[in-house]
Amino acid sequence: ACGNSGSSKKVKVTILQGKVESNKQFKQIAKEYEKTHSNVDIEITSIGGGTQYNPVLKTRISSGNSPTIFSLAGPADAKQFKAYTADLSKTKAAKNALPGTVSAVSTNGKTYGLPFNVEGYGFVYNKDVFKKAGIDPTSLTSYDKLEAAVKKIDSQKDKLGIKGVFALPGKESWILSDHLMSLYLGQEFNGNAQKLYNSKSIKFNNNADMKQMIDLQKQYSVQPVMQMDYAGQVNQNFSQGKAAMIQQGDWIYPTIESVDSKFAKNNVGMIPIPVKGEEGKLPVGTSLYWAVNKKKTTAEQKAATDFLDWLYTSKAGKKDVVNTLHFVPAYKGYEGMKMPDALTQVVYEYSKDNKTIGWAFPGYTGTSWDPDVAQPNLQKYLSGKQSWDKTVENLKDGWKKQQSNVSN
Amino acid sequence: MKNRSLSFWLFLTPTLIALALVVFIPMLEGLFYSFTDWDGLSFTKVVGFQNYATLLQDKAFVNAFWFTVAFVIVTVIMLNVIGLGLALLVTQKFKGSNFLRTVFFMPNMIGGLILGFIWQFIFTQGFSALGTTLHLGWLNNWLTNEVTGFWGLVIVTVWQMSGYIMIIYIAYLQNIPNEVIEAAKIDGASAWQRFTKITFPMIAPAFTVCMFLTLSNGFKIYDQNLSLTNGGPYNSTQMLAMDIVNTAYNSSNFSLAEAKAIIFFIIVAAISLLQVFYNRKREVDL
Amino acid sequence: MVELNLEHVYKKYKGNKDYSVSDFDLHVDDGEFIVFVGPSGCGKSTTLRMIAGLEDISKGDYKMGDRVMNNVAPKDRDIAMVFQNYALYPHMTVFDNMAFGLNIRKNDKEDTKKRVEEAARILGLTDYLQRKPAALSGGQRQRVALGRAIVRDAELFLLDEPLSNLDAKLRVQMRTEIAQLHQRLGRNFIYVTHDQIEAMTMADRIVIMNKGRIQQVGTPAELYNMPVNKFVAGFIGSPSTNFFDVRLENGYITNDDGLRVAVAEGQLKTLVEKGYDGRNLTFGIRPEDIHAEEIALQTYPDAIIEAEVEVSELLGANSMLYSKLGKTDFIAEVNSRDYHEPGDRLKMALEMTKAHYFDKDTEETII
Amino acid sequence: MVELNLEHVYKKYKGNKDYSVSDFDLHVDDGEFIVFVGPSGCGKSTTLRMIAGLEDISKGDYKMGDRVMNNVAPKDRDIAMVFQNYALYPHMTVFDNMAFGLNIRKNDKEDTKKRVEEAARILGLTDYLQRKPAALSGGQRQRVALGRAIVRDAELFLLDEPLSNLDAKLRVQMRTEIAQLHQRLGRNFIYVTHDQIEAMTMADRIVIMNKGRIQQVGTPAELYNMPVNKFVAGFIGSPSTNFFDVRLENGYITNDDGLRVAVAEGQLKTLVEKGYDGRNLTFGIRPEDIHAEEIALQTYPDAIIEAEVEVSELLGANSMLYSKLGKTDFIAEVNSRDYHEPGDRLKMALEMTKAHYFDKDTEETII
Amino acid sequence: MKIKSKKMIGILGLIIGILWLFPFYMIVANSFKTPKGIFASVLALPAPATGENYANSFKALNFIGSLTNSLIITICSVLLIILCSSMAAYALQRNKSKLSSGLLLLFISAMLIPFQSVMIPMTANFGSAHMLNMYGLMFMYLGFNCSLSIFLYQGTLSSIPIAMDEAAEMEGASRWQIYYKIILPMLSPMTVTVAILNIIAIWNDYLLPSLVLPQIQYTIPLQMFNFFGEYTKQWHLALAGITLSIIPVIIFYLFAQKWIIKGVTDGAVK
Ligand SMILES: Nc1ncnc2c1ncn2[C@@H]1O[C@H](COP(=O)(O)OP(=O)(O)OP(=O)(O)O)[C@@H](O)[C@H]1O
Ligand SMILES: Nc1ncnc2c1ncn2[C@@H]1O[C@H](COP(=O)(O)OP(=O)(O)OP(=O)(O)O)[C@@H](O)[C@H]1O
Ligand SMILES: [Mg+2]
Ligand SMILES: [Mg+2]
Repeated sequence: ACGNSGSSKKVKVTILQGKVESNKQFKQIAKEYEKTHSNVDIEITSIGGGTQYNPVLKTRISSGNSPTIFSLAGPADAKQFKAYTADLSKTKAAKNALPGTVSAVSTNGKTYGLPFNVEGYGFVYNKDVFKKAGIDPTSLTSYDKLEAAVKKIDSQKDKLGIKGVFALPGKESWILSDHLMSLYLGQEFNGNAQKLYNSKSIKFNNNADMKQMIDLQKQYSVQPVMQMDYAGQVNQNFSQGKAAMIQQGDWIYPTIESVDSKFAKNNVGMIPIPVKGEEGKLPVGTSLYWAVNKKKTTAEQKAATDFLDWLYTSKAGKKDVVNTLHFVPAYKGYEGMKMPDALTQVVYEYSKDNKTIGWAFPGYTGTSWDPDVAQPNLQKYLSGKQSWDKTVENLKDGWKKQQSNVSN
Repeated sequence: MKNRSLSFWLFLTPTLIALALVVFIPMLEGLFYSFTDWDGLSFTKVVGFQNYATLLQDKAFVNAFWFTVAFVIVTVIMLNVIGLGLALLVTQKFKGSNFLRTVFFMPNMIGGLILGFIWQFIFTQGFSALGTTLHLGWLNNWLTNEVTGFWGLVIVTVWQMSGYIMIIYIAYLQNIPNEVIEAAKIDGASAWQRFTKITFPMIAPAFTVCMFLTLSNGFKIYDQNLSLTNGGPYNSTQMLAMDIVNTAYNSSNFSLAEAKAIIFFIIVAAISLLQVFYNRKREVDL
Repeated sequence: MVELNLEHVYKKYKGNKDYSVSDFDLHVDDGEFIVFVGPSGCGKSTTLRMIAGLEDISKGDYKMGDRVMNNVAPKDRDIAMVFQNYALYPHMTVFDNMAFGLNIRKNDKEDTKKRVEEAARILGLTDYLQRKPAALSGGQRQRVALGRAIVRDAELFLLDEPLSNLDAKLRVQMRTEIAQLHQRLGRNFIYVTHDQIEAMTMADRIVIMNKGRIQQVGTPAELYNMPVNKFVAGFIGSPSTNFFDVRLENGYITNDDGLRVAVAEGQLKTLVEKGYDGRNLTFGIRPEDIHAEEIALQTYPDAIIEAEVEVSELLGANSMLYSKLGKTDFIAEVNSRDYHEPGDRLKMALEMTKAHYFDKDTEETII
Repeated sequence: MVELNLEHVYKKYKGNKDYSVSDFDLHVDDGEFIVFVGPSGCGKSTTLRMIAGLEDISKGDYKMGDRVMNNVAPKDRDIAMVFQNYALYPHMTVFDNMAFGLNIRKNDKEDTKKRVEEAARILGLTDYLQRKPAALSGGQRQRVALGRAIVRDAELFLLDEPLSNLDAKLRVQMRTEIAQLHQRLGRNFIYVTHDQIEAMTMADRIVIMNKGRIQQVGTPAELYNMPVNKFVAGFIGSPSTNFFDVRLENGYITNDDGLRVAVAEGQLKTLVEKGYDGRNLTFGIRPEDIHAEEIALQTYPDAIIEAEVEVSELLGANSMLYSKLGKTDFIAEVNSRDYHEPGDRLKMALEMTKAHYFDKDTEETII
Repeated sequence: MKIKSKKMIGILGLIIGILWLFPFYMIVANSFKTPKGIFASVLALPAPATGENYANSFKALNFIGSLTNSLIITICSVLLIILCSSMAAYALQRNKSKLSSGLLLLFISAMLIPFQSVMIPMTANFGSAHMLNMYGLMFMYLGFNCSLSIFLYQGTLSSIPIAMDEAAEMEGASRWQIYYKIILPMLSPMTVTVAILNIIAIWNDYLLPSLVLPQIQYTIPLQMFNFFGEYTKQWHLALAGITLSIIPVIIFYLFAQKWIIKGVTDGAVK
């Protein structure tokens, strides 16, 4: 695909995106793109650290310095920046998007975001430990089986050289509130974030299952749970073989690799979290979407969509997506490509086989209910300060309150 | 300098302009936004005092407020005592005093995030290792609850800021004319008496400045809060600034955040300025 | 009983090439009133500050009795001091400035109040007790500095030009007060002054310094009448001794300026004995020993010079005649009654028995 | 041509109850050398500071020629000033301190250097040019302050006790230098001093102040010989005039202390004419007009008192006899030749033609 | 006795100093470890030590470029702050009137305004004036940091005797000359302090420059944030980067100290 020629002036495409860890790779890809598209000039700025991205985007926009392409984190973002997001449903990339991957940022048949990639999470396990313990991880398809296996591993902790079966990071409340709860709460909404985002109330009928799962992880985790953060969980315990499995996603692979590349290559695998009714399905979803700024000139918008189309649908682009960015593609047409690592391979395979459930949590991560209600209440329960019933009650009340205030 | 004189105004102009453009005008805009439903980009309507009504019922805000107040009280005292103590220590002439100044000041040279990382490890691993060897139970499980979270924040803040406060005290200590100290020595004043009767009164401006700084910084503290506890566990260590930021960015409620900021400003200004005026009264022109 | 001993004390300030005080050797008896005099920058304040412990002694010992004090902290020396530059506490009222030393020593509050008020009365500061130093005149500040010392009952008093900014009348008054204080307390006082009258009237002994070295130590009369060298002779007395380069020949001293006077008998003998006959030497005579009245001219017929008056200054009862003999300037202090115009050529009689003679090279006193 | 006019100038400092300077009214001619004297705290520095423009004038006008200067900024007044407390710039070397004013005026660098070095030579500071003020002795600092003024060629020189911390010899020298500077430049000088000799020798006119008010303005001789009131008589001359409470009766003044002396003829006539016969008044006589030599006793047979010597101070040629007549203390300055022991009862003759008489209530001079 | 107490003080200082330095030990020690080594035991010494982190960090930070940016921004801003705020403080301190206490109050209260509440309106305004770049940033720093500096200066100015102004005024110096030749040099110990505090603040600042600077003008902390992904934090590189980036500050501080130590006003007025 070519940009619009005729005008000799270069079209400038500025990109602001929130996946800092891929900054270098994106720049490299942009350079490559500019080589074949001499009339486009791409400038990429990457802002990371969660709360940092949003203010930068806002100030860029409000100071008249808005980017052509920017990233969105889900329906809440899409709503916030509604005035700036162009409809992308006509793009080639949108048409090729895997089913369900754009639902969170689509309304009335219009698509406002293109997924960066898909990610999946489950229990990432240590192959070696499981083998030594004599357990086949793929057989852990129900909670009971899981529990039995956990107890078995726990009983031979010393022999296996681990400090705990799990490593549950109590400080990273999103592990429970986003990833785990999504599985149980999401069932009510078929894993559809958009639906959850728009619902007035939640029933949370499966909360007892969730409790069971939390309790199990807590009891058999490396202690003290409340002191552990992401680095403690991944870098310090799992990657060093101190935990048999952790509840995490494919994105931890680079971290493991940076700690111990041999271990990463040979020893990690991932299984779905056994949730009643959803056994054998891996939660797969998208955490970031590309949006194109509708306030820019058509030429610029065109150049922007051209770039995205190129990235996700052209042959060269596809190679970059998989091999440079190490993304699990959220698009069709990647058949036969080998994913770069063991975890993405798992995700890719589950999604290829359609053995997935959608992510429901982007439906609430952008709302204040998540940080103000869900996370603190779950942490309170985890640290023993609050009963489970009270926790569930607070979660439900909080959601109701928030949704009635929004009243849109 | 007469205030009708041209030079008075010329000397003040650059800073006044900068302050107006950078702080006051945006502040007034913010004040206006707090009466609207602003989302950081635009607003659709003016909502009057609704945001202010909301924030009064906002339990998180009230919790953050009291937590912050407690934090401020403790750190203001500790920082001033330790900062001044360090300043006095390193202004003694002994070998290595210059080196020590650098040491005490060094914590300021690193930014917030790294700080949190380092200290987390000290609290979680260093403390528990120490606790196990010394059989001191209270050294275990730091940062896992409100109390240890609070003291963790206090320790990090004190570690970092007291060198800062020290520097300011040193600058003022250096300004005391030597002859006055000599006169006090001749009058038979011991080191402690020289400090309480001469040095301290004469560095009263430093005390005012440092009180103000520790007070206002204590209220505004954000980085350490974010990097050490991130408000956790269960938001129990969330301070005012963090609550405001989270309101704005996590909940995308910018107008409410502005309202909180305004209330916050009024409270802090009242306390800090009161303190400044009280202290300024005791100062003397030499 | 306290005796002070300064044993070969040296002081060099950091950054200076030369010693500011060299080989300072002095024994002070119990209760003595010592006055330091000397040209500006000769090391008086430095010596005082070493005694106070404010400056380290570079070399030598300072002892109280037999105890070496070099390393005793100033606060433990029990000293009251008036600083040359006052060093008032700017943040304290006049009252508090004066009371500070007593309060530090936990003196009874009532007594402190009494003492400070008494001192303020003496110093004429009663109306200013509640002021801060910044709102005082120069002389008032100096009096506060003095007050800080006189309320104390210290072992040793060090006063560095405590009266320099006071008017003559007040100065006389203060002099008396200090003398009385000294008498009452019986402590050692070391007093620095530029005022010769102060030095002469207050001192038990005067230490005269030049360029960091002691020149002479003695009672006022000794210094005045028996200066050990030309420097002392020139320094003590105001206006200072007049010096003439002369040659001793045949019982007369002469020079090219037309000076030719007979040496007093006793003195001549000594001079000749010491082998100065026919040699060059320096002849010194004080202004007050030069007379212009008729009666004096008659009394000293062979000690008459004829000089030209350049300036005549009336100072009450006496006049100063700034005069010239050949190329040499000198001053005569004569009775005001005989009025002399500038430009007058005038006969003057030298009271030769009061004269001094100095070796031309060593500047040591011969007689 | 510059004349200065101070017209009914008042000054009250903020926070004070009283005026520090009241109704100060003075006209200074072009090129005059004016000296301010007065007791400590009488308002001398304050007046100087108003002239300099450093203090606002509370009331009244200060004019140069006809131009009212009250609101002219100090820097535009072209004044060189020596501050009583020096006000040296601590961060600058001695050289830079002295050169500052010239540099500000963009004076030629070479010329500045020459002038500063010349001033340093005069002041004996050549060796200290590269030092900072903190490393100088008190007197050296004062000389720097003086140096800062003398390098300048200002319209008006204000010198506030510029020599108080110098030794007698140097002071005489500096006095001469300042007098020469004044002569060379022909500018107005206003000079504050506590040193009577300075005042007497340097001033064209002396302004004598007390409690913020001018007491008398006049030449040194006028002040000495014709004081307008008891204050001036008591202040000028050191030691100061002796005062006795007396009653005028039959051409004699008498009191209960045993004083009974005849009033000099001319003076008696005036006193009687002014109606003081038979009334109480104050009689004043200077120490130098009291004599103890035999010859004087013979010369003034009806002006003899018999007093007791309490202290005798030797001051070179003269001695001070601190004496007592009944309850009244007084001082006599007599020739040292006649030696008098403390405790001696002694006859003294008063030189009654030099006496002054003051009204007992107003303290104004009668004669 | 004197000597002994000095020694005691020294020992006390040493103990506190070691306590203070411990976190730095962790930074430096871990910056020489492999990623695995860091998490194996953060408290231990690096075994084996590797300098690779520094090389990588140096490259990843684009160190020379971002160091240059950091230096330009910091130095210019700090000079601007020192000049403007000492001037303002001088004007305010030497003028005793209601107006100047009011202005001082205004300055002081500006310090209390939470940055986050002015951040968006402020950058929006600057953006519409096309001032979102280095120069705009310097000006913003002046606005945000002048208050503290004025406050600090204002306090010390009272210990510079007014006699200094008067003496200079008598010699014909203008206001500016008095300020520039007399007051500013006498303020130098405080200036050094002000400089240090501002340099620290600006050198480490992340949030404001992240809003303001175009990528090409990125400073060290901005580059450093590339090490902090959403999930993966590359501590080994970050720690090496931190060590690299505080070296210039420490060097400056060591130089500056000489200045602070040299008290200038010592007893020299009289
Ligand atoms: N800044 C001030 N604030 C208030 N009162 C002052 C101030 N300066 C001087 N005074 C008062 O004004 C009076 C006159 O002071 P001034 O300094 O003019 O005296 P002076 O004649 O110079 O005395 P001295 O010879 O002691 O220097 C004094 O009583 C003094 O206390
Ligand atoms: N702090 C110092 N640093 C360096 N040199 C100094 C210091 N203080 C004094 N001096 C030098 O030491 C010498 C003696 O100084 P000192 O103050 O003792 O003199 P002084 O006799 O008191 O003179 P004055 O009568 O002028 O006060 C002087 O030449 C002076 O310049
Ligand atoms: Mg001295
Ligand atoms: Mg005065």
